[in-house]
Amino acid sequence: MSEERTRVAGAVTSSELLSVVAARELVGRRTVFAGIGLPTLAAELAHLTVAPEIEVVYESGVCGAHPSHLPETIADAVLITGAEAVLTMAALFGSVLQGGHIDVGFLGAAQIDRWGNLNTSVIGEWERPSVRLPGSGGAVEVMANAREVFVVMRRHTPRSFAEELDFCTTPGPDRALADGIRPLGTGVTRVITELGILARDGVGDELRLVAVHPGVTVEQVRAATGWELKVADTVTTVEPPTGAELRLLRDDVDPDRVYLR
Amino acid sequence: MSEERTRVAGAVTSSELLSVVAARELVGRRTVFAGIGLPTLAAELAHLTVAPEIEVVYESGVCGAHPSHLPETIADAVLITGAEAVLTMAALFGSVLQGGHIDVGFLGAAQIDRWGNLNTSVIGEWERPSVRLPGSGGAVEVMANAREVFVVMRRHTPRSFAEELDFCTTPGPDRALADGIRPLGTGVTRVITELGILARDGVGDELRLVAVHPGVTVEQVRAATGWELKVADTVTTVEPPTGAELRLLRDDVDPDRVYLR
Amino acid sequence: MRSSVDRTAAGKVMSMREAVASFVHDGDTVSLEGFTHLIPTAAGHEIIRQGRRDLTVVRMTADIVVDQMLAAGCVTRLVSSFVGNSSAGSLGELRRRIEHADPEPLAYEEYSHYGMVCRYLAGAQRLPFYPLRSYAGSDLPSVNPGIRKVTSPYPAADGTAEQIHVVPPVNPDVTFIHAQRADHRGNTQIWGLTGIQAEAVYAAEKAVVVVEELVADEVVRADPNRTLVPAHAVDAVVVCPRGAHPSFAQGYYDRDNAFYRAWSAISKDPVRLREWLEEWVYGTADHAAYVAKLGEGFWAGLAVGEALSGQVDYGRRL
Amino acid sequence: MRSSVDRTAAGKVMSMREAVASFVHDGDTVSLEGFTHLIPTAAGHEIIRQGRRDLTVVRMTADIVVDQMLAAGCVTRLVSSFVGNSSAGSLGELRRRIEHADPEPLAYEEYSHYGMVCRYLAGAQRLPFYPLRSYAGSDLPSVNPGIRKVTSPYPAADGTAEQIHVVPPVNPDVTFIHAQRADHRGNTQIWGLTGIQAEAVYAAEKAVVVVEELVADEVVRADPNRTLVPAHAVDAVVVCPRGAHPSFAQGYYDRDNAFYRAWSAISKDPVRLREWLEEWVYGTADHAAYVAKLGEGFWAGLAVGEALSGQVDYGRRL
Repeated sequence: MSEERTRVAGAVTSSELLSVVAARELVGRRTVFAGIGLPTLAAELAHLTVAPEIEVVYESGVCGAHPSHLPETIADAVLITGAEAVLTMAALFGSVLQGGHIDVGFLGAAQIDRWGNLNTSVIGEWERPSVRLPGSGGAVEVMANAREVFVVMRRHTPRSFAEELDFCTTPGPDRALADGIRPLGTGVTRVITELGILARDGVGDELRLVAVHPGVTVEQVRAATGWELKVADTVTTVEPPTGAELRLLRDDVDPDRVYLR
Repeated sequence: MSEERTRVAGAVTSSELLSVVAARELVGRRTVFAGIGLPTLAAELAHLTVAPEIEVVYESGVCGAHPSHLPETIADAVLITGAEAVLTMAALFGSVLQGGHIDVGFLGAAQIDRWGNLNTSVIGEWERPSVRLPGSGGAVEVMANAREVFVVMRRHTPRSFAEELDFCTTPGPDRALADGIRPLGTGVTRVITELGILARDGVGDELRLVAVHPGVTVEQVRAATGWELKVADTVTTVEPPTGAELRLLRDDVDPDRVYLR
Repeated sequence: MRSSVDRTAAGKVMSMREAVASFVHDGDTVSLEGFTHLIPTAAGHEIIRQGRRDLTVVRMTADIVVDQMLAAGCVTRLVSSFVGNSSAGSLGELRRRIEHADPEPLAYEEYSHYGMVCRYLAGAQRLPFYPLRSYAGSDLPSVNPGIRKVTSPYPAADGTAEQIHVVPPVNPDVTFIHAQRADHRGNTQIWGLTGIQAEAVYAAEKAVVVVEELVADEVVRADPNRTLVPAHAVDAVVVCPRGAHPSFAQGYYDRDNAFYRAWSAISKDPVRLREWLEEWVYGTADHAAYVAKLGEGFWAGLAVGEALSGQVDYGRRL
Repeated sequence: MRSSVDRTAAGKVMSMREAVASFVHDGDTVSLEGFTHLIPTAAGHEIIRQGRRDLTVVRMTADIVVDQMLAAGCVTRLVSSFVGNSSAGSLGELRRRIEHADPEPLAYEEYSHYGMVCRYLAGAQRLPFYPLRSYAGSDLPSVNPGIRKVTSPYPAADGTAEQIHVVPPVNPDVTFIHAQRADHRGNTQIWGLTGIQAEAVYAAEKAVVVVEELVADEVVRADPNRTLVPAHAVDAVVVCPRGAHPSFAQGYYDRDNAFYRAWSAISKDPVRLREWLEEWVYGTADHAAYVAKLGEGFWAGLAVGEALSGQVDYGRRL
């Protein structure tokens, strides 16, 4: 199915499609907390298109990077040379992120549920897991403190879009409220996948399907989702990447194909 | 009486005497938290005599200063140029002082009581004082966190050595314990005045007179103290500043007579 | 949650007059930070010129500029950990206000230095409180209800419950700091004493950085570790050379110790203090006029020689 | 109260062999910090060579060096907020230990990055706990009893009691960090990413700084703001060029991304992993031998060009 969609969109790869869609969603946003990979591509493309004033803040402490090459990690030396500021982790996590200066945080996950809670710790039981995953990193803090969170999931399967998480590493605001603590941010507002876009407005809302990629049906997305997926009254079809977007992405953002594979 | 003592000690001024006595007490100490004035002179003289490895840490954030001129404030530009490190106030107070890296802190006060509690806030009632004093600065933190505290008081009078403080800005460990909190340091261990030296070993101890300057009697000190002063079994007479100490102080430490007046 | 403001866009560079007019309103809580070094005096003077009233001023070391703002009638509440003219003497107006309610009372919140540091840290980090090992046994909590206690959920080494004092966050409406240089986006570089400036900026709703020099982007980007405050935290950049006088700017000009010594006598006499304000603040259109009135001969006396930092190599990918 | 140690005296400069022999004991809690940048790999390798056992390793991003120490049997407990081979893949030994207790179990304390930052902050500041706005609703507190809650003594905006999570201090027996340069007293200068290194040093009973270069006092003193860790917090200085490989040292050498990618395959096979340790750790007498074995041609591939910081002027009194 993924190959079918690629054919429909022309010679557009999955990475390109997700990057372009994520970039468009950044319209009007200013400070973005991004890991390396697709979020970096999305933020860079947004900078060249819909959000010229965007600033990417990296978990490593870099603000206002002007890299000579596309960075290979969130701490790549090319992010530091020529940057506007480098902060300690205490300042980055304390004053910038928890201080409320991030508009959008990008996160990924092994599993997500209908409320936008995330699992990046284990598949199976935590004490003796079948798969030990990397864990939170800064994801718990991004979710707790960014105004909103975008999740990019390459694979859209019932296992990854789970009725119940094996473990909740990174809770959204609904779980925070149930824990007796008022959340500061909205939690996940967009999930961008190979099949389409899910959206959520805030506390109390479930993720719902708002858009599909060309050639993808609502039923396909329902079948690929592990819970009974809500669907918006009007499901739009994602506009395929334009020639201009693809040219910028391929020629200016990632000419060496570090991520665009 | 002060003049009489000065005559006894030769042409030694009160500033010189206090600096020399304080310097001798720093034998074996390494990190000293010092304000400007007599503590700076004492630490510098100690560096040249009894404590060659001493490091002075300034409240402003300077560690390992190598000033070209004697500094006029704890934040003097000459303390920064050529220093080994300059820290933020959060690091200085949090990691260095509260973190437990200071052996001796120097403090002054308008009033001190028999337990080494200090008042630097007001004379009279706090709400409408007869004299508003500068307040704590970092004194509360120095007392709470330095291993021990030396107090230098130029004037030794019943008003300044008070039966009861008008206000306790900076509590010693006895008051901390009474407040239900275990203190980290010993509190005041030395009070150096124009009349002699009072000492105190730790929690539960009162200050007691251990030494007098030449020509000063125990009775004079008792009369100048606002509480019934305890006296050590053996009260020694302070050795007057030696010619070598005075030469170092006058020629090397403060040749421009910034503090030695 | 604080409001989302456009802090990355251009257009931040403005005059002190514009910055004060835009960001300081009657009744606001205004932080002015700089510990002996880089005191934002020129900002305080412009607040006086524009006649702001009913301000709460937050400043660790309340010194000459606070005494001047008090005398000008701008301030009804002060939050501080040291109220004195450095080691040079007293603040006359402050003492009259507190000791005699003359000409009017001054509400005063008294902390220690680290208490203030922790209030800024809590404010910057959006924490409900910040713990510190101060105040056990002090009379300060009895006159300052902001200082409270929390019981640690971890037992102490001896198994007992451990208590610790805490202070609440401070979130000024606006913070002013002075710095050596910034770029037009607000990336601010400071060397020498850096004090509590970064936290005071992050704690505030709005932040104004007053600089000796506006520099090209390349200057800042050559040394990103020197940036104490990134652009995203800054709302306005004001170019105001010598704006920290009588304090100093490391590498730019030295401290005017004579003025510190003189202030005790000036401020002791309310008439003389008001004459000083007439001549030096109300009587100058802006800080450039104040600087000019002092004269080049005066500034030559505060000039400093050169002591260069040396360079480090950030490296570039080949 | 921590012991009073002679941290200002001379005699701190020593070999890595001496530093590990002096400061790492079986059963110790050892922190190795450096966030992608300046990872103290050479220190980890010497701990392996000296056969330390039963260590608790504290490291925010447990990556290749931790996987190697696990494989060498040095570690029984890990405290971390990320266990992965950067973005390049998995840590084979770590997964075997956790997923299959193969060859033995590994006790694991799982935090998030800021949880670890706050543990170091509490440790450095001698606080019983540090509050943070994380973990509300997370399953982490259910598997990590170190993560607890405190009720703020200040009411929330709506008047209700406000709860916040806290983490306990971490106070390693020894912390190792890698840095670009230090003087012989231990004043340590780092540029580029500075991570959590200063707090990890202040939190520890003993601290070892591993440097690319030992520099003259004058170099450090020309730029005191560049000093991230002052001498009073440092117990030993080890000169060990290229000691951060396969991570990088800003301005000195670039990251060995090929090795990161290779590690996933090496570590997936326990035999191959142990062969790698035989050849590259046990088979090299020290890090200089490891560097020589890699060869100058290899290092030329990680060389970086020059990008100088520019200088600032600290000024001197005339």
